[in-house]
Amino acid sequence: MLYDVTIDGKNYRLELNRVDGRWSCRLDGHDVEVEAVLLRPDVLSLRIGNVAYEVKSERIANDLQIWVGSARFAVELRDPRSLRGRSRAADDHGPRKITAPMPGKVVRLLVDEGDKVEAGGGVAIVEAMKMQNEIKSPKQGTVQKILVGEGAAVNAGDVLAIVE
Amino acid sequence: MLYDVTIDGKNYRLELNRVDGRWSCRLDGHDVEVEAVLLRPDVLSLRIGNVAYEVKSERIANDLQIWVGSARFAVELRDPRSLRGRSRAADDHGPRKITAPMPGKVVRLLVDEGDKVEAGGGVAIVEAMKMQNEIKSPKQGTVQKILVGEGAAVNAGDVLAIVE
Amino acid sequence: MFKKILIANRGEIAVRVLRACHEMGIAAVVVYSDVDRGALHVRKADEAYPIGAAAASESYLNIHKIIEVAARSCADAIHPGYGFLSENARFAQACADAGVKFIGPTAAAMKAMGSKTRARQAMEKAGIPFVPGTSRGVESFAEAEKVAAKIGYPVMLKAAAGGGGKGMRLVHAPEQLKSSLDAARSEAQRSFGDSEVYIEKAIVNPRHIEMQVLADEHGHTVYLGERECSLQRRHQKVLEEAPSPIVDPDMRRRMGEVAVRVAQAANYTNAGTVEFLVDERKNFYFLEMNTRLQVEHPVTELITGLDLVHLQIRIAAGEKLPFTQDDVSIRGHAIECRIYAEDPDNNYFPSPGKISLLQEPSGPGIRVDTGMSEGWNVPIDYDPLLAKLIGYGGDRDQAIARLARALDEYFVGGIKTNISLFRRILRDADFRAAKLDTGFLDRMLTRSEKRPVDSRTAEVAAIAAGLFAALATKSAGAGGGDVVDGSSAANRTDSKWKDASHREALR
Amino acid sequence: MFKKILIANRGEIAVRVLRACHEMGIAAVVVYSDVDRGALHVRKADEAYPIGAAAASESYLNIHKIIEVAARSCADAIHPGYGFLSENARFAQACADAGVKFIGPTAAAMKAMGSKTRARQAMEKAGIPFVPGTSRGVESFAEAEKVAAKIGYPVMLKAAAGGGGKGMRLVHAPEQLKSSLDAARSEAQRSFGDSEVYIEKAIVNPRHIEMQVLADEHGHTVYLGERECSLQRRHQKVLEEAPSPIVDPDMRRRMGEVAVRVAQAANYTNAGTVEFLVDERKNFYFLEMNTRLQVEHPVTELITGLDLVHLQIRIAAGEKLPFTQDDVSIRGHAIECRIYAEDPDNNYFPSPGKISLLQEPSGPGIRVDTGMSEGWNVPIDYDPLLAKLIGYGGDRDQAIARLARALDEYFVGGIKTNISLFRRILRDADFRAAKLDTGFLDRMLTRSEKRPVDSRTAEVAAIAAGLFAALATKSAGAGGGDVVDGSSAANRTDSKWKDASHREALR
Repeated sequence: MLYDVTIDGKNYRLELNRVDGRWSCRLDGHDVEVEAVLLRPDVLSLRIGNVAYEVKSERIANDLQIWVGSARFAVELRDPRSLRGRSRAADDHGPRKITAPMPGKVVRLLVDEGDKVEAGGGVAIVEAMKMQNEIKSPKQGTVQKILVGEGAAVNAGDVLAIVE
Repeated sequence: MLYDVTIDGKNYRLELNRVDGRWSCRLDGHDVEVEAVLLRPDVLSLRIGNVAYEVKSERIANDLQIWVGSARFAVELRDPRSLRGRSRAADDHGPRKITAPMPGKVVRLLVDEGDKVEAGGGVAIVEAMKMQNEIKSPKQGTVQKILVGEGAAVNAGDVLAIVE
Repeated sequence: MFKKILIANRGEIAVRVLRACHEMGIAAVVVYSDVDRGALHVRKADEAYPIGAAAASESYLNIHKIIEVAARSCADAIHPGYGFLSENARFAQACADAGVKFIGPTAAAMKAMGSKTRARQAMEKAGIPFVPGTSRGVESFAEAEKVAAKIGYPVMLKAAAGGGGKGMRLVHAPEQLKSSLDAARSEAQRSFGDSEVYIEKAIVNPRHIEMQVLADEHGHTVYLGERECSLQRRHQKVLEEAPSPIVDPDMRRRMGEVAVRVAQAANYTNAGTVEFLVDERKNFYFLEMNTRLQVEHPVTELITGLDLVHLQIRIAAGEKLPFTQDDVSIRGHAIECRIYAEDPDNNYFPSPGKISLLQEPSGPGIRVDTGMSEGWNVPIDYDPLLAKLIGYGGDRDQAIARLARALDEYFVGGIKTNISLFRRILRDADFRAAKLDTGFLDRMLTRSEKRPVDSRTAEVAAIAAGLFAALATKSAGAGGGDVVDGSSAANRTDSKWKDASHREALR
Repeated sequence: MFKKILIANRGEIAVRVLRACHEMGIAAVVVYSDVDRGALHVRKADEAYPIGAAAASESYLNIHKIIEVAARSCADAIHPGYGFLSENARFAQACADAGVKFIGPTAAAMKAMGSKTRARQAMEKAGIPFVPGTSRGVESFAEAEKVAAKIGYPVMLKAAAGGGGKGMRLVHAPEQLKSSLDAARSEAQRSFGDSEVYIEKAIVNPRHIEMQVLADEHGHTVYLGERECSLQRRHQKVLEEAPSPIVDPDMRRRMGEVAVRVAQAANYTNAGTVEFLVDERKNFYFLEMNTRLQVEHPVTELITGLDLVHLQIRIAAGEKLPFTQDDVSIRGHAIECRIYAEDPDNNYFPSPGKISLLQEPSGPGIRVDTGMSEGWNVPIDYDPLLAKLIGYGGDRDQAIARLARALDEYFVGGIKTNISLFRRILRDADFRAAKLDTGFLDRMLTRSEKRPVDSRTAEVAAIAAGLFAALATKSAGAGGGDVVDGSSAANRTDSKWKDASHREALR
């Protein structure tokens, strides 16, 4: 199996093959001595050489997170032969969707459509778990569209507004 | 759904039906007010009236065990409309299989074929987890057949001998 | 002794009280809102009653419904936990009226402590040391000017009915006083329906130290040592410890005796906490009294060897304190980390959701008081406290070492938590040197922590991500024990990985 | 201080030592046999080395392989845990020869204590109290007759090289002496390759009480209080507590001082335990010294506030004891339950297999030292100890109450464990009254416990079994949070269930 893996903006080419009932592993063209046991569906005990790692995997709002010990990595994994390569994160040009980072209730909108916002400027206040959380614009621009009203319940990932 | 349930030799007729998106429950013809949440595949939080129970389920060597709090029950569950009703435990008449209660190694046979044994008399010693465990005959009779040799590795449930 | 106690709370404190009930042979009745049916306190209860919608006002704050459940279940007593109705004098009174024992102080004692200015007036009579300032709301700007000039700037304006930082203003110079007073008043009016504001001398970078007291209904009051609660964010405590690194036996005795006087002046019974501000010269000033069990009570339990919830229940049942002040001794050091469902990498936004995997630490010196379990869906409707991790050691260094070890074992999958924040606090040089004040955490968090990206560990993550995917392909849902063994590849291994074994081992 | 420690063990003790290493900033190297790849000590390690087949002789008892891993991994020191090589003087010597520090006593001190008769001779010189009897093997039947007559029947015959009850015979009367002596000798020869047998006065229903000692390499030796270990089955400890209910401060001091003399007479260093038999009049007699960390060390840790593994490591690193005898104090009470993989309903047969579900207790006063995890396959090759549950309380009653609560929270699915045995012990009236001796458990187990079958709870089990099946049909593998709500059926409910709510709640 062949995977393209992206972590912190760095790309890795990973090759895993089943040979004689065992896996062989090549990372960016280098053989790696790896041996592993899947202890539970999301927990792997890994040995590389004789160094031991406990690795955990979790998905939060569709993002894959891999924990090596207590270090967390946001990981993108693609099969390079698959046509459905994931789209990369959009850059600062063009319209940007501002999404709710957690489920909650929109208690206040801080901008109107057509308003200018700074990068880091507040767009809405979403209340969750007894706390009011200011959702900020990731870029400078103009509020093109607001998709929620005050008092609306939102889920994580719901689009609140679009900044152009 | 209809179930025949046997616990400690007592039979229960249980009827569970889905009504208006909820379950209704009848036990031996009596309606029971039951409300439940499956918390993990083997853990159920049950309320009967307002009394709360945490119930766990486990299978050990094909036996279903249900724990209500810290009380354990060996449970047989059958669908009475199914043709494959489970055979009941054999009584003391006829040949009885003597099985290994756990995986281990047969370190010594205490009887030969043709020997007489008492109820509770030793048949074999199986070693597991650094302990020697005497496997006893559940009934008085004659050793009809011995199916393992000294030194053999056995799994839980393997037949060691048959007493007639 | 009571036969049945109703626990009018949820989360870890409901579980904590439930455990105490079971230890004492008392049946535990719980209540739950619509979103809490699968919560741990319901699972572990003897009886569980639904009391309404998720919004606390419809359920956990609804006095009528809770008193009704007490009557239906024939509970003898109600434990309110902390938060919700725990400091609500009307609730305490409603319990008394319904003939159910409220496990806490009387409604009268609660009321006496409920208003900061009223408490201050009462305490001044009892000779309790205060931060210099007014003991009642200022009537006019002119009075405020006079008082501020007398006690000296900087001064702090505070709402009499206040809490949580609302209606508070720090004033550095006379020319800011007018606008700050107006702002504090209108915020107090908006937040608490009461615009009364008073003035205190501002203590710059104070420590927040509180003293645990316990009073039975026969006139005996004792103090159980202090807790250091200076590590706060947004006026919310994050980490607490006992004893305080700056309190010596003499200061402890003096603070303790003041705390006992405070409690006695209010005819206080059951468990309570007297909060003090401590300035850089270790002067301490009475701040307020919390008339409930505190979140951070476990650190006191670990250093005194006492169980505060058992004692609360015994006191409420009319028993005498089973020990005297002389029997109370302090041994070792304990630190509590409040595990919140919030994202430390994204502005500490709350992070509700389903817990896909839970690995809790255990072993020497580690206590976990938790309200969560694997498979549980953390609701968005309540405060984000999931659990408390408490570390005990023979001294502060050992408590820190054990906590750091336990934090590395702690894993909550599927939602974000602030576990990594505690790793960072425990590594901090000032924290290790016990240089703590209420500004510590904000200062630490503004220093962006540039930890070197460990490229070796990232490579391990890349390999693991592939293995998880390959295993999911190979045997969907296979579960534990599936061996992916590449040891035969040993001979072909590049030397960079061999060298790594030794370098990396000393993590 | 050491940089890297190799842990030559498995199971809960390997995890216990590993945690101490991480707390002290020391890298932990583990070894594992073929069946232990997925074990908890391997998951948590910094480095892990396979050392061979499941049979201990091929792996955990293989001195050569373990020394080799120490060299390959550049470990500074080896912690042997208990069992396996922990009391093997050849192993301690092999470590010394390889330049790796053995965390424990010297080979010479181990050898001095290894033979019971040799130890007895040395200790008699030091004036240590013994059970009356011979300090060397009896040469002939005639000598045996003379000795037995002198000390008085009943007498106990014991193998000099013995342990685990092998080569032991209790002799009530002179006419049994000959056959018992012959039997003991041949059993000793078969079991230990040494037929030496000695005679002691038999103490009927003795208590087994042991004293923890700690000695640094600079001549300082202290005692840390006793442990009561009288609850045994098949000569195997099942439950231990500290302090002993029958030991008062004066007796503790006298036993402790004897234990220190024992250790000093053998030039003992590091942690060790001096075992005593105690008769009904509280006379205590030296039995033997265990030259290792004991399974039950946590109860001593909880009542003294010390960490014995940290101290072992510091002593081995050449540090002086950081406290004196006067600094050691005892507070509260601690009890340990050894959780074994064995079936209490079927003759305590071992029960290896896969753990399908694991719920561990936590909260106030509860410590779990564990070697298991959910999804792990318990191998058949080693002793059945899975974990230790330790309860602490201000007094013995509170420790028992907390343990009983924790046992109700503890669930190990997929294999049988002895958890229910502890529920029974903790309920036992004699246990609660602290009437303990080494015959206690056998007597308790022969009284078959007829608890009434609770028909109401059985009905709940029947309903739950159906719901599990119905849910599996409805949504295969749906996982958590699937609500099966029948509350609308409330009006149709038969009254027998309504009444039950109140009756049952007081469980």
